[in-house]
Amino acid sequence: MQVSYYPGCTLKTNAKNFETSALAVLDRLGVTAQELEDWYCCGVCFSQASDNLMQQIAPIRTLVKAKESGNPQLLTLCTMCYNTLKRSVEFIKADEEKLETIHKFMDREATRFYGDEVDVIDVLSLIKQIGLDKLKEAVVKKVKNLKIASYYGCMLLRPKEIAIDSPDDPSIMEDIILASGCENVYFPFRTECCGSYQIVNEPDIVKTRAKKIIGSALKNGADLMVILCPLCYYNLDEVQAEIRKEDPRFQTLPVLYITQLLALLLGLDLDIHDFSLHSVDPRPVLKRKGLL
Amino acid sequence: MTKKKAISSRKLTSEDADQLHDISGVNVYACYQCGNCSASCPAVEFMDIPPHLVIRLAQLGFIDELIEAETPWICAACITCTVKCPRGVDIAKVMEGLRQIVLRRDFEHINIREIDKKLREKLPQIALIGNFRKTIL
Amino acid sequence: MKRIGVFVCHCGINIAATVDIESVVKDLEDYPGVVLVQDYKYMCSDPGQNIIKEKIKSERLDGIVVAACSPTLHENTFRLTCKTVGMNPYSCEIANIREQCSWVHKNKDEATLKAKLIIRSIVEKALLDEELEPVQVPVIRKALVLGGGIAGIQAALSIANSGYEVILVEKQSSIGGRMAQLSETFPTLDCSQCILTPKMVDVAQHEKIRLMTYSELEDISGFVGNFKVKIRQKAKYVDWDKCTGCGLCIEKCPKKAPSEFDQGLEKRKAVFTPFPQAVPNKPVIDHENCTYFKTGKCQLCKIVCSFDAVDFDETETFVEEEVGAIVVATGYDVYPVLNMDEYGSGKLPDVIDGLTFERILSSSGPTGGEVRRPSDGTVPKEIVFIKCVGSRDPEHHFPYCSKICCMYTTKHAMLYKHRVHDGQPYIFYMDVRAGGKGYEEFYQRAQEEDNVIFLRGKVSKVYQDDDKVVVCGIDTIYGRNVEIRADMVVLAMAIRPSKGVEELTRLLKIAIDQNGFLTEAHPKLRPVESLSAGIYLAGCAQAPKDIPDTVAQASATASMVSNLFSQEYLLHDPLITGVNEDLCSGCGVCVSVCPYDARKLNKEEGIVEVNEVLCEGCGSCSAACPSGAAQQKNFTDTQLSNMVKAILSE
Amino acid sequence: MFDPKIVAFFCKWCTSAGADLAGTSRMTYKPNIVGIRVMCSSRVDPEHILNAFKNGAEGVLIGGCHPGDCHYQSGNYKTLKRITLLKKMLNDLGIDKNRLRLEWISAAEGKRFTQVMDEFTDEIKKLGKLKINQL
Amino acid sequence: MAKPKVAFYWCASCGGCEEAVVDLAEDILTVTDAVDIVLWPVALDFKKKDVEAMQDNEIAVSFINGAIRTSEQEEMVNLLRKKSGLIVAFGSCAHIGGIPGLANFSNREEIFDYVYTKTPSTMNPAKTTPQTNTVVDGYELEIPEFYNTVKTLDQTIDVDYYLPGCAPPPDLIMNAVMAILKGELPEKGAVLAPDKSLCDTCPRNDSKPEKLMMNEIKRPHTVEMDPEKCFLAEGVICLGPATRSGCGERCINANMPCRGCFGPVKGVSDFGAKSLSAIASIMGIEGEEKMTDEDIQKLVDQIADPAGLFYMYSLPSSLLRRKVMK
Repeated sequence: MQVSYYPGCTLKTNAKNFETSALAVLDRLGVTAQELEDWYCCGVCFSQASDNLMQQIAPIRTLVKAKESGNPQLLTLCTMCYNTLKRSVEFIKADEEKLETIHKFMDREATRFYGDEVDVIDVLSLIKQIGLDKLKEAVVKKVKNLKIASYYGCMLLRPKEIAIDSPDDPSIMEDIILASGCENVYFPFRTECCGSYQIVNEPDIVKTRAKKIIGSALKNGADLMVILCPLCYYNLDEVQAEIRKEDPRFQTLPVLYITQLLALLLGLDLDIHDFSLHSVDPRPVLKRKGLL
Repeated sequence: MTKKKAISSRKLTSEDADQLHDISGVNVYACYQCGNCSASCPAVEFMDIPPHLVIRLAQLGFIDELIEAETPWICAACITCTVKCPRGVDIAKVMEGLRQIVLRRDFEHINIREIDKKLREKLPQIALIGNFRKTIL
Repeated sequence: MKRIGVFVCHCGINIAATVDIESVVKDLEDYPGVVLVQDYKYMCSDPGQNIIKEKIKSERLDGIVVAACSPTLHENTFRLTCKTVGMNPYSCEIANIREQCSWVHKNKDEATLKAKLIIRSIVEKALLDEELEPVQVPVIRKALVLGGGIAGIQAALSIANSGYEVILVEKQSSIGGRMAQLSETFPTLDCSQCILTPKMVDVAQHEKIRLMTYSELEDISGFVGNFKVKIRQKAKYVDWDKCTGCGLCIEKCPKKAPSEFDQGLEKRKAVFTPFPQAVPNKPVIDHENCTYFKTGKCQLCKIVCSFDAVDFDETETFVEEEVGAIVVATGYDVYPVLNMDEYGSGKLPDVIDGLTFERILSSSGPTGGEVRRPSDGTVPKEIVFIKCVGSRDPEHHFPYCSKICCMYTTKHAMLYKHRVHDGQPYIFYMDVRAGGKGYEEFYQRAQEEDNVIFLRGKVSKVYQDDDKVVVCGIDTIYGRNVEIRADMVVLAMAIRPSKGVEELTRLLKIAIDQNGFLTEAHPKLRPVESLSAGIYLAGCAQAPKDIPDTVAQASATASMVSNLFSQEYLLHDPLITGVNEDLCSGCGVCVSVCPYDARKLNKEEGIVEVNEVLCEGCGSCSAACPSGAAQQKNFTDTQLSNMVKAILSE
Repeated sequence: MFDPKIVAFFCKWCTSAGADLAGTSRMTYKPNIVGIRVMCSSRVDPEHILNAFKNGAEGVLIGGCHPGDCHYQSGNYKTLKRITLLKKMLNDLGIDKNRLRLEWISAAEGKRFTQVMDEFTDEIKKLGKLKINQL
Repeated sequence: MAKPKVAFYWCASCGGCEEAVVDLAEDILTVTDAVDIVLWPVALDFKKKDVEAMQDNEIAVSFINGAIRTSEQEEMVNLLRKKSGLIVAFGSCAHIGGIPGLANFSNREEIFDYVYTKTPSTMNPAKTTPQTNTVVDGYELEIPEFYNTVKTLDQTIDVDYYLPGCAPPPDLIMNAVMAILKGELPEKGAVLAPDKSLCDTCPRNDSKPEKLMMNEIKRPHTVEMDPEKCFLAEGVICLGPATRSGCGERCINANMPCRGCFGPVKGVSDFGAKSLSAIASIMGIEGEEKMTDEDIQKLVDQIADPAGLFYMYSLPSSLLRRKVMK
C-alpha cells in the first residue's frame, strides 16, 4: 500500500523524531509513505475569516500536488497540517464560488483540485485503516504494566466536520495503545488544549495547561504520555522542564510521539530514536519496562 | 463593566457589527447564552471577557468594547467552544473576526522582534507561524 | 336541459354599489339554461330565502345559482333552503360576487362585467351538477387504545365509562407505563403509584375493557368507523388462565437479569413481573435470559408451579378485531446517557438520568427510597442536577424543549433535600420553565425553603476524580466558570418518542414530525386528532408533556372518540371521485396519486375501485387519470371546461 | 394598453379563502382575473389550462396552499410537478411559459393575493395579446 | 343487387395504411367479393373524373388515410365526401394528425426554408421555393397549395367513423368493413376500436406495482428493459394509460413502450395534456415533500422534449392544434 506524505515544516526540523519513527512504523506495517515532490507550508492555522481566501491557497496548492502524485490518500503527521489541509478541503467543497476564485489565483497550476480527489488522513486513522490486528501481530516486544496516557490535543478532533473521532470522548488512540500491548490510563484532560501557539508570548497559559494535563495523567498512574502534535509536544515536554525549574516539587512525565512508542514495541532499529530531543528523559521508564 | 451602557438601534446596526458579521460569517443572534463556550474554554481564566459574554456584547453591538478586549488574543483557536455550542454559533470564528478587525486597522498585537532569539530557534515553526496571526502579515 | 334559476343578491349596497344589478339580471336572462333571474336586497334574509323557495316551486327549477357572498358564509344556508322544498342541496351553487368582485373592484363597469362572467361560469357548473347524497357508513363502536401508560389508561377508562367497548393493548406485560416508575409527583408530591394503581385496577376490572398486555399491533386495514386490526400476543410461556400470580416460580427462578423497571439498578428474575403492583399481576418468561431456553436445562418454574401454568412451547398468537377508532398513546423513552460524551458517555456509575433517580427516590425502589449512589451505596452529600441534556440542542441532539425536566429536576432536588438534610443540591439550568398551576410556587419553595442552589449555565464536562464526580460548568449570572466536586450527577435527559413508534405510524399511516413525535391534525384547533380520520393521539407520543397535561389530553381524546361513537352513521361529503368502469383500464395512475389510499387496483377486474369513505374529494386523481374515467362529482372535466369557456365568453 | 382575459383556478382551502380575505379587508386589485374555485389545486388538469388558452385566455393562474400546508396532504406537490412540466411543453407550443403561473397563497395572505393578481395582470399586459391561429 | 362501391384514398401519409389493407391477406378476397372498389390510387387506375362522374352518395364508403396538408388533398376529400355515404378516417394521420402532424411545430415558411434551401444536399442559391402558380414557356402551371398547418380529416370534412392506428391492425379493419357491410353501425362519430386504454389489454399488467412511481425518467435506448415488466414501473415513459386500445399491443410485444398512435380514449379532448398530467403525477412521488423547485425542474428536465413526446401522433387534433408562431 502506498500513500502520499506531506511532512510540513516542523517535521523536518524540531520533530525529526516524529517523522523517522512514523515512517519506520508504517513501513513495518506495509505502507510506503511517498513524500510529495513539491510541498509548501500549509499556513499552520486554518484561516477562520470567511473573506481570507489567500490563506487557502497554500493548502490547496499542496493538495494539487497530492492529486498529481496519483495516490488517493495524503498522510499528514503533524496535526496542525492535518487540520489546515482537511478544513481547506471542506471549505472549498462548501462554496463553489470561493473555489472558483481560489483557482483563479492558481493559474500556473496545470491541475485543479475540487475536494474529493484526495483524502487527507492522519496517522491514527491510517493505522486503524491498516488494521489493529495487523498492528497486534507486528508487536515483537511484549510489555507488562506499561501505563500510557494518550493525549489527543485539539487539531484531530475539532471542528467536528474534520474530527477523526468523537470530540468529547474519543477512543482511537486508546484502541491503538491497547492493540500494541500497553495499558490505557484515562485522564479527563486528554482532549483539552495545551495552549498552542500562546507559548510564544503568553507562556503562562501554556504552563497552567501543562500542569493540569500532566498532573492529571500522573494522578491517574501514567508511566508515559503519548501525543501527535509537535506543538503539543513542545508545550508538554519542554515546558515541563521550565515548570520544574520554577517549582522543584513538580513531578514530570516523559512524553513521546505515539509512533516512537510503537517503533520500540515493533522492535525497530534503535538508531532511529534520538532521545536527546526530549527534555524529560523517557529512557529510565523505557529501560524499566524493558523497551531499551 | 461597571459603566452603564446604552443600548440603541444605532449600536446594533453599526458598521463594526456588520464587519464582524462579514468577516466571521457567524449569526451571533442564535446564541441563547447557555455559557457552554465559557465553561469549556481552556483559557477562560486568562480572559478579561469570557466567550459567552463576547457573544452577548456582539449581540448588543458593543463591538468597540470587544476590540479593546484581551480575550480574542488569548484565544488559541482550539475550537472547543464551537464544538460545544448547541446552537451552531462558531465562537472561534467570531474571535478571529475580532482579531481581523483590529489587524486590518494597522494594529499589531505582538511585535515579532521582541521574541527572544533563543526561544525563536527552539520553538516549533508551527508555534511561531501560528502566533504571527497576531500581526499583520 | 335543466331549468336553472339565478338569484342575485344586492347585499344592501355591498354588491349593488359596484355591480349594476339590473344589467346583470338582464344579461343572465338570455343565458342558455336560465329560466329565471331574480334579484333581492338581502337574499340570505328570511324573505329572501322565501323567494327562493317559492320560485323553485313555481318555476319548477331543478337547479339554482345564488349570486351573493362567499360560499364559506351561506352555501349551507341556501342548500338547506333548497332541501326544505325538496331540491337536492347539491343542486344549489353559489357565485361569489361580493368578496371576489364587488368589494375588490372600484370601477362599476368592470365589476359588473366580472360579476356576469362569474355567474355565467357557476350557471355552467349548475347545469351539469348531479344530485348527490352524503355517503353513509356505519360505525363500529369499539375503540383500540395503543399503550397502557397513564395516557392510554385514562383514555380507555374514559371511553369505557361512556359505555363503549375498549381494547387496551400494551407491549409490556403490565400496564402502568412510565408513571408507575416515578417516585412522587410535582407539584403536590403525592406518590405516583398511590394515585396510579387504583386506575390500573379499574382498567383490569372494567367490564367494557379488554386488556391485552404483552401485545402489539401487527396489522391494520379499513377506515374510520371500520378498522380491522390484527394484534400479536407475544409468547409469555405462562398460561395466564391457569396462573394465579402466586409468585412461587419467580421466587425459585435461579436466573437474574437487570430490571428494566428499576432502570438496571436492581435485578429481576428470568420469570418475572415488572413490579409488585403489576396489572395483570402474572409473570412472563423472558426468552432471552431463561436458562431453559438457553441450555435446555432447568425448568424449575415449571416444576414448582402447582397449577401447571408454565408452558415452554407456547407460541405467539394473533387476534383479529374490528374497531371504529384508534387512540395512539405510546409514550416516551429517555434519551440514553450513552449519547452524552461530555458527561462520561454512560461510563461513570454515579452519573445517571432522571428516571433512574426516580427509582432511587421511590419507596418501592431498590434503595427503599433512601438516596444512595449507584457506585458504592453511600449517601451523596452533594448532587449536581443538569437540565436540558440533549434538549434544546439542535446542533448535537434535539431542538425541542422536553418540557417536564424543569419541574421534575426541581422536585428531585427537593426530595433529595428532604431525605438528606445536610446534603446540597445544585441545579444547572438555562431557563426555568414553570408554567402550570402551582409550578412557579413549587420552584420558589425549592429556592427559599430547601436551599437548592440554581446555577444559570451549562456544564461543559463531567469527569471522575477519585470517588468524586467533577462538574465543570459556568454560572453566567456570576459570569465565571464554576467547578463542583460532587458525589453524584443527575442528568435531565431529553425525552423522545418510544422505540418502534415510527414503524407503528407507518402501519397506521399517520404522520410524525422531524423529531419523531406524532403530528396532530391542527396544532391549535385539532390537537388530539391525527390527519387520518378515526385515529387519535394522547400523551407524550404527540409531544413532551407532564401528567396533568397527559390526563387532560387523554380525556379530550376520549371525548372525541365518544363523539364519533355517538353517531350511528358517519356522513361523508359526496364530492368524491368515482370510477367510470366503462372507461377505466386499470392503469393505476390514480392509485399512486391518492393521498388517502382510497383507490385500489383490482387486478382481477382490471379496474380501479374507490372507497368512498376514504376519498376526501381533492380531485387530484381526476387530473391524473389519462382516460377520463376518474371524474370528480360536480367538478367533472366537462363542467370545468364549460366554466372556463363561460368566463372567456364575451 | 389592452385588457387581458385571465382565468384562474383557486383551491378552496387556501387561495380562495385568501381572496375572500382580500375582499373582507376591502383591498382592491385589477379585475381581469376571474377565478374558478376547485377543491384543490391538484384538481386542475393541464387540459383545462390549454382549453383556457384555446378559448382566448391570455394567462392562466393557479393558486394553491403553501408546500406542506395542503389540505389534502400532498395535492399541491402534484400540481407543482404538472405545472412545471406543462410550462416546459408550453414553450415548445409557442406560448410563453410566463403566461401560466402557479402561486402558493394561504388563507391569511389577503394582501399577497392582491399583489399576485396585480402583478400577474401586469405581466400578461406586458406579454401582449396571445395570438392563437389554428390555420 | 349491385355490390356496394368502396373507395380508398390517401392524403398526407407514409403509405403504411395502404399496406395495412394489403395485410388483410386472404381476407382481402372476402372484401373484394363483397364490394366494388371504385377508387384506389395506389393499386388501381381510376381517375378523378371517374369519381366526379358519379352520383352523390353513390360510393357506399370511402376510407381515407393521411392528414390534410395541401389544397389537392382538401379538394379530393371534399369530392369524396360529396360522393360517399360514409367517410371513414383511416389510420392515425386522418384520425388525429399522425406523424405528419409534427410539422405543426413549425410553419410553411420554416419548412420551405429548410427543405428547399438549408438541407445539406440542397444547392439553391436563388432560394426558389414552390409557388402555386408559375409561368413556364408562356404556359401557366399550377401546383397544389402547401398549407401552413396540417389538419386532421375531420377538421376538413365531416367524418362518420374513425379507424385508428399507425397503421390500423387487420382485425379492426375487417371488423369495420364487415360492420358496414352488414349495416351494424355504431353511432356516428365513433372510433371503431375499444373505449378503454391500452393498459386494459396490456400483457404486462400483472407486473404493475401497487403504486406506480417514477423517480427517474429513463429513455428506452438507455436501459435494458425487462420484457415482462410495466414500462412505467421501470421508469420508461409509456403512453399506454392514455391511449385507446385495440392495436394488438404490437409495440409492447416488441418491447417498446406505447407512443399513442391510437389517440386518446373517449371523452379526452387533448391527448398530450392528459398524458403529460398522468406522467407528471407519478414522477418523483417519493420524497416530493422535500423537493425544492430546482429539484422538480431537474426531474422534469429528464423529459427532453415533452411536446414532441406527448403529441407525437396527435398534435393537429389537440386543443391548440399547432405551435403558436410569432
